[in-house]
Amino acid sequence: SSTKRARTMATNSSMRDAFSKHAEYLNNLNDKRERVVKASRDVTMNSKKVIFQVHRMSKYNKEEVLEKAEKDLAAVTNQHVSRLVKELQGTDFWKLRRAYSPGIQEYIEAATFYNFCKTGSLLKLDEINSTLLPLSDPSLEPLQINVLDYLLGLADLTGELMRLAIGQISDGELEFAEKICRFVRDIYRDLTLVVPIMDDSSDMKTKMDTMLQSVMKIENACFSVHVRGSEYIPLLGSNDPSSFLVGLPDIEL
Amino acid sequence: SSTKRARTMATNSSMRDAFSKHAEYLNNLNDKRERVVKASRDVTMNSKKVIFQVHRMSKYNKEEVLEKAEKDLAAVTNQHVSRLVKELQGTDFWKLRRAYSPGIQEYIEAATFYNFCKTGSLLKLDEINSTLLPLSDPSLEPLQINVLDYLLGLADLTGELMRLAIGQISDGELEFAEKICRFVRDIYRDLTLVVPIMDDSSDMKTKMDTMLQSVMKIENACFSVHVRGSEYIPLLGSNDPSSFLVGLPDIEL
Amino acid sequence: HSLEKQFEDFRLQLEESGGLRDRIRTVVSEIESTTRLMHASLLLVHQSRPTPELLEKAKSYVNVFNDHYKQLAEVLGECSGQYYRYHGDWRSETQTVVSLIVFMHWLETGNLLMHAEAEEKLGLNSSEFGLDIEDYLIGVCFMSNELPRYVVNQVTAGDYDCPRKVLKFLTELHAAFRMLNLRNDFLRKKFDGMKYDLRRVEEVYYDVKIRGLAPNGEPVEDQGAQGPP
Amino acid sequence: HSLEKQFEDFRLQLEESGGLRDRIRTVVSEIESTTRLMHASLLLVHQSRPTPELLEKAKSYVNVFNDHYKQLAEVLGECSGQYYRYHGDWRSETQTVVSLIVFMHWLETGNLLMHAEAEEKLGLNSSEFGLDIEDYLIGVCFMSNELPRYVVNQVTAGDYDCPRKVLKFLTELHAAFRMLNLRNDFLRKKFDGMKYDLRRVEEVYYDVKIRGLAPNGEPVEDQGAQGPP
Amino acid sequence: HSLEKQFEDFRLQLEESGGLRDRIRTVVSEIESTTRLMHASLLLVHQSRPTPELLEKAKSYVNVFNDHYKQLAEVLGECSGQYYRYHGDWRSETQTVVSLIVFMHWLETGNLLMHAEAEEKLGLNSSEFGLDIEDYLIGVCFMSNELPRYVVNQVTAGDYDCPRKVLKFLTELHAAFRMLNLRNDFLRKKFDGMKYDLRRVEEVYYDVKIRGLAPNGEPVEDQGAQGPP
Amino acid sequence: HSLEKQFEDFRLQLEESGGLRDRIRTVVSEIESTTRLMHASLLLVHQSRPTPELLEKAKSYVNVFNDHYKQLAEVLGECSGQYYRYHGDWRSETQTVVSLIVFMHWLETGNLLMHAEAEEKLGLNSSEFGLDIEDYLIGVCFMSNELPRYVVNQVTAGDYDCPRKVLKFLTELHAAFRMLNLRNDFLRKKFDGMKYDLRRVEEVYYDVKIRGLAPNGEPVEDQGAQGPP
Amino acid sequence: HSLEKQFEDFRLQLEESGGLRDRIRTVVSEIESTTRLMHASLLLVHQSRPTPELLEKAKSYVNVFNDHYKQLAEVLGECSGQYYRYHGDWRSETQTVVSLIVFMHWLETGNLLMHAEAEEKLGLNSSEFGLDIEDYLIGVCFMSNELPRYVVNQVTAGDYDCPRKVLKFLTELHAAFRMLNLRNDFLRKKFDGMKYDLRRVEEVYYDVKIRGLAPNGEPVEDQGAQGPP
Amino acid sequence: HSLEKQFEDFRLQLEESGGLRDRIRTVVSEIESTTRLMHASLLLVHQSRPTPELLEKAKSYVNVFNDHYKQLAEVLGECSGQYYRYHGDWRSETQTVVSLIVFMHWLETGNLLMHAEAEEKLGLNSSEFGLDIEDYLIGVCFMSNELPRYVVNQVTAGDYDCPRKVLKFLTELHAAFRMLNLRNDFLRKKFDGMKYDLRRVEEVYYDVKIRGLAPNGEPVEDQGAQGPP
Ligand SMILES: [Mn+2]
Ligand SMILES: [Mn+2]
Repeated sequence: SSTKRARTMATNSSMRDAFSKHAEYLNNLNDKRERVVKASRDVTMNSKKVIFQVHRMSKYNKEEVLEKAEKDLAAVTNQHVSRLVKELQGTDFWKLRRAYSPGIQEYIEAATFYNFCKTGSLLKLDEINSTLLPLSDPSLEPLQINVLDYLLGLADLTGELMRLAIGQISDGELEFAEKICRFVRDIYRDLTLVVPIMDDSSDMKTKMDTMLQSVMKIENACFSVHVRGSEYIPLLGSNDPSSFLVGLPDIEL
Repeated sequence: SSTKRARTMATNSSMRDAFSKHAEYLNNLNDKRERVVKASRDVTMNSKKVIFQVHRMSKYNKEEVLEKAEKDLAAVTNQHVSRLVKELQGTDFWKLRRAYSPGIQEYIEAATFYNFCKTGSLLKLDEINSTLLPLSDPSLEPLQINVLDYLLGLADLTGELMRLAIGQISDGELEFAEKICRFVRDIYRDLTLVVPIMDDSSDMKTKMDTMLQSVMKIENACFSVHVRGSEYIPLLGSNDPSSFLVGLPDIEL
Repeated sequence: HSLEKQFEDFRLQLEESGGLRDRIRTVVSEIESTTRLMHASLLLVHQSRPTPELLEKAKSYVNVFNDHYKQLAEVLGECSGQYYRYHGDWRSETQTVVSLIVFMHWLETGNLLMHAEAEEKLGLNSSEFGLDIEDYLIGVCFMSNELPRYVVNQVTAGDYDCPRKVLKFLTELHAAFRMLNLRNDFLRKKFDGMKYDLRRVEEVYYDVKIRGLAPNGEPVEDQGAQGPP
Repeated sequence: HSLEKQFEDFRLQLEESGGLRDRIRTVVSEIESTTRLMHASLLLVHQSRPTPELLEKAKSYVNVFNDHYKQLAEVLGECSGQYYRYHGDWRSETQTVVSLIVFMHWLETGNLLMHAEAEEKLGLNSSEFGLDIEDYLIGVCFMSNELPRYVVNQVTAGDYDCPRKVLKFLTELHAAFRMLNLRNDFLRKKFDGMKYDLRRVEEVYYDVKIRGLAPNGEPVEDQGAQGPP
Repeated sequence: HSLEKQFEDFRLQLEESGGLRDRIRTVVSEIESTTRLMHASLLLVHQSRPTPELLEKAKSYVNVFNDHYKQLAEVLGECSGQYYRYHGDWRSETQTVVSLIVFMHWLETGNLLMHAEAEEKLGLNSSEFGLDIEDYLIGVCFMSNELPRYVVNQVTAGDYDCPRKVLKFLTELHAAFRMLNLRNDFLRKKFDGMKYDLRRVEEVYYDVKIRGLAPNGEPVEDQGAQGPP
Repeated sequence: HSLEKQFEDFRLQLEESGGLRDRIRTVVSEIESTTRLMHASLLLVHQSRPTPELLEKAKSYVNVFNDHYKQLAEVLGECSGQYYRYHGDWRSETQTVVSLIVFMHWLETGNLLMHAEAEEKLGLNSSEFGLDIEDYLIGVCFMSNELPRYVVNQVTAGDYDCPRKVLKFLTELHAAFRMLNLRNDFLRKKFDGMKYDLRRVEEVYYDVKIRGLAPNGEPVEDQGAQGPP
Repeated sequence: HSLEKQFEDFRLQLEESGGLRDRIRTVVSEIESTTRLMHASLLLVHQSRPTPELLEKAKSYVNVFNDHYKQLAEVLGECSGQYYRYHGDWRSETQTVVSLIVFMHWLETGNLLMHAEAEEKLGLNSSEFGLDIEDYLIGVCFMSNELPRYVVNQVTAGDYDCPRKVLKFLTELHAAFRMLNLRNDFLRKKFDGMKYDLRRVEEVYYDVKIRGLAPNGEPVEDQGAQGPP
Repeated sequence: HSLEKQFEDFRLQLEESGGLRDRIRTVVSEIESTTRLMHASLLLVHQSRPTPELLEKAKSYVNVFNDHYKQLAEVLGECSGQYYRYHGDWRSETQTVVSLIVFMHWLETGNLLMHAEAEEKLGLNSSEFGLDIEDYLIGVCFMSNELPRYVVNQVTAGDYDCPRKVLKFLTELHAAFRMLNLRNDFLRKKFDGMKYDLRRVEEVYYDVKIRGLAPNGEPVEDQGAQGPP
């Protein structure tokens, strides 16, 4: 039975060896997850600041405000998103997606928000991903933001655009508000076709409801300006209520 | 009206000055909160590791296991809890309590768990707080863990003690299991008098339910050993079923 | 048992803090009831009662608040450093108080009551028992919510210059708030609401202007300066 | 519109991934159904059917799993690096598969089937399409849950040496698991459950021992070695 | 056994109270169905049907309510002192009834139907089976919620004096409610909602006034004197 | 054994019904995806006036639905009398289909698509595989939810007569629904929501009317006569 | 108007179906109350009352069920093809009925009451108003849940052969259920629960066996042959 | 104004009822804190045998309850017929009180404290301020929830006859409850839970009995006769 005992001890120790490897694997994975969560929190916080910066825009300070926003956004990319890129490089970024997704979504929200105010168009996923390429070690497979996080970020973007539109209308920038309205409406419509086939669409479905609320808030604001402007066309003989309306405060105050 | 205009501009700029101070205040507060959250996460993660280390204890390795646990716990204190102490020193630690409370609770859980296994008694709040004193700048008011977080941590401790008790029974350490049973029962009973007068007892009330479950799990385990042991007293002529039971495996295997 | 002794200590501490809380609650409920009275008297502004009378009445309540907060400070003085432990017990009521005195001050001077001024008015002492800045800011937002209603009722009562003045004030206030970086919290939500107040006031201003009802006062804003035209 | 083009791209990508998922699901449902058959045949162990026969039958299913996982690997091969995107679609079924082959292996050899051995048995290739370690560990826990029932039924059927063997195995396994630092997740919960399995087996061993029913085999554990006696 | 005897007693008592509850429910469901009919006929007011006709029709339902409440009183009469035991079973429906008869009365007279008048109208007897004050107040709040819609539709139909009249009524009502020190309950919540009704009516009055559509009737408020005229 | 035989029978029957369910699900998922496309094309109505093109496009989907429902009817035809057994599997999607074709029909004709017309449009045959009345009614409620947004956007686009027309339609529809004595279920909840749609459209109509923007068309309601004109 | 006419039709149909539902509910509540009585009398089996007496009493209720189901069949007979429309209104109660008669039959004969036998016992007619298979199976699962308690109490009362008999029955039943490919629904969940019943009975059998209390009856399983003897 | 007068009346009445409620709350919070102390002292029963000391201590609290309820009765005495209006303010605490005194009585005598006895013990007077039957019954259910834990700990402490006694008590209690036709409410839910207590005690009794540890006392049930001995 001494051979038997030897075998037992061997089994025992091989089991222990295997489990000590498993323990190391789990420890490393958790440590990495923790680092990713922290980087993601930093990305979130600083992206939010960029969004607030863009909201400071008015027709008088548009350029300087956006210039600062651009710098801040670049800082987020270089200081914080780069940490995510480094952690997730070469490994499977789907595995830790839950740990960094909130940060990336907020980053998408900030980048597309800034870009819309700057160029009036949607910043594409490819464009964002190409800005991440220089952050990667060229020998490894680069981190690329996935469609799902991009779409989730886009859904939040519409909330910020709604806030912007309300502010722009008070600011007399009716045309810009209408542009936002069209843009958000298009995004909403395009998303209705894409959302049902997303990997896990439950989050996105509640976001769609919020988005429809945002769309309607903008539409109601545009309606209200339009109706108000229309009231005096007969009196004043103009045919373009909006130009009349926007022009008014500048002239009379 | 030029004086009037001047006044307007003045008002305007004094408002801006005030709000730029408010902005700075809010930015600093948020940055500090973020640092505290991160430190708290580290405290949580490493305290959990200490708890797992203590669970590795068996009657053959008790001392070495606890020695390592003690070292690990000291590392949590010096490397991570110290960061909390530094951030919160001299300021109102009630304001950011929500940001660090989860970490502190887990730390309490780990420290009291280790201490119970080492000494068989409850590590008091004063004792924990006195270990934090050296971490503070002596000129400032030191961070002291409050009763609420201590009690919340204690509630979680009973869950770990339950796991320990089940394991100890398999390990033949019936007396230790019974000791745990008495200890947890006492804590539960003492808490029933204290919990209803806690600041915000809603969390604690659900923890009390879980705790009662833990107490009953231990009691059921002790019951089961006792009944099993009693069955053969008549046959074997012993009067102390527990000693008989505990002794058995050592003798016969 | 040492275990029992420790819990006995805890029980005493918690009972003490419970007692403190009861005393706070008593003061707070008095604050709340003064708030209701002051609110009721300020509400008459919507029914176009003459402002000086109203303000006279309203001011009398400010002294009452002074007393209440002195009591609160005394209670809290017994447990230094625990301001924020009990903060939740008075913050909502204090926000309402702030909104009322800021509104009153604006009716009187046309200016925003600053944080330090608000503290002074309520007899608060920043170093011991001050006014939390977020509470102040939320109170200011609450006050902004009252302005559209005020403007509408003033115009109905024939004061056609009111929209211009409110629009000017609100525009500046909104610009100042935009300097803040907020979290997704209650203050953020309230600040978002301010945009709608601004828009509503702008609409009323427009209604008045387009009908040539507005008197020729100073314009809302100098050309070029930040803010709405 | 470029906007539309971009969304059209997304739609295509998502549809492709949806198609992939459908194919995965088809394979997984076959895995599940093989699992049920293998489970049914292994369950007979509780009714004391002769083990060799049982194992013979059970082994035949292992080859079927091999085919299934080959198909799964092929499907996933089309989208490299996305293993964990679709992981949720097969993980629960794979954990059951692991529990079955680990149980089978234990019945055969009395040893734990290691992670690498499990991969080999299922025809998985660690570098391309491997067996996630947490899935493996959870599968092992599931297998441990079956042991108390096994022991009880074996003793009922007259095999009095079984509790000793199982207790030895489970004691070692539990000691090995204790080396891991777990999060508060599913694996942790399953591992907590293993303590109860261990205790139940210990009880049965005690029942048998105390009645002098246990044959004089080798003892559960050498003196001094870590783990319970 | 005394245990059995006691539970036999309980059984009888529970059955009795269950039976009572069933009978209450039957009456309440009839009240609810009359409510629906009366509501439908009052709703036509939003489509600018001639009021006298509408009121005629609506009044016919009041007699039906009378019968229903007589039945309810009879049922409750059997168990004196237990009004509040079963109160929850009819309170919500009764609040709706109150809102309807208060609205009807207001359409007819321009005045608030008083609590005692409401009791009389429903054939309730304060000393035996009366109308709970909070139910009355909640019903009044419900009625207030209908007024903004009513005003909007009346103006659309060309009645430009309506906003002034409603505003006067609602301002007084709101002021009266403010005198109450409400607990933090459902009534309080409903009353808090009333301020939105008031605001909306003020807005409509503003719309009419600024466009010079309002006839030169008496103003909303008498000079100087507080309270409704 | 008879036990085995019975369970063998059960297995066959459960598999048959499972197969049926799978086939239903396949069709339903196609219905759902057609629904999505049709919805997206109808959403364009908010971007501009309802053009014939838009309706043209939308109509093309109706034929697709026809095919889908024909397939569904075939599947169900195999197990007569079990319509309601599987009803839950397609009802929610069918409600959406109804809301879309009812909306389309209203855009085209200004009238409500009747139940029989809806069945015809979808190629359903009342006697074999019909359209459940509650599903039809819920679909109509869903459609009503779209109208306030539609009206707002039409007015913004310059169609000032739209609110009157929609209000007329919605008033009639609401009155018709009120005739039904609904249970306390989903339909009831949906119908209760319709009154908010009505209110919102009334508000929009008010906004247009008070500014003199509404053209002098026929009024919402004929004098005297109840019900829609 | 056709709109009105259509909704008038709907009203009639909804009322008809509402009336039907009320009548079903009345019958179902009687079934429920008979169920309670039968359950109470069968429960005495746990207190070791002599079985024949118990069964006598229990059987008397079966006739009552017969009457109830006859009534139900009559109500449903009026609307052929709608069995499953109202199925939800009686299914839960029917499952309980099944569990009781299956338990009763098992006490009497030691065999499982077959589906056809259950229908016969309840006076149901498969072609018109039958017993849904899933309801039957769920009822059987409910019955299985009672067995561990029964075994425990029988052993306490000194019947040491009971565990063997129950284990044999339950093993066969469980094996039969395993043949079914269940969907992920309520039945599946109930069946999953059956394995805990089986486990508990195995444990009790073990307790009896290891103590040498079990009489030398036939073993649970015949050598070699699969399935129950 | 009559409006003002009416609301002034309301204010007074609401304040009166608010004051009453405050006084009730004060007493109830004292009841609650006595409850806590009594509960903590009864918890010691799990630590050792029920000693006279323990009961002595517990009994001292009963007198305290007497005082509390006397106060409550006095407060309520001021508004006769409104017992049920404020019932919700003390019922939950009273249920706990009942559970404690019922448990204490059972420890002392082994019998159920009857409803009338409970009223007497608490100094309640059925005709004026009694103990609501449902509150009594819920309290009894709460007490039943304590028994499984008690039995387990008593056996651990060596009292092997305890399970038999508790099982006898609980069986009778459960049978008595079954006679009641409970509505689908909280009491019903609590009673449904009692069967798990019963089951657990049966299991403990089984554990003791099968090991021959139970002393040869009278069996749980008399032969033949139904109901408790
Ligand atoms: Mn955002
Ligand atoms: Mn823990």
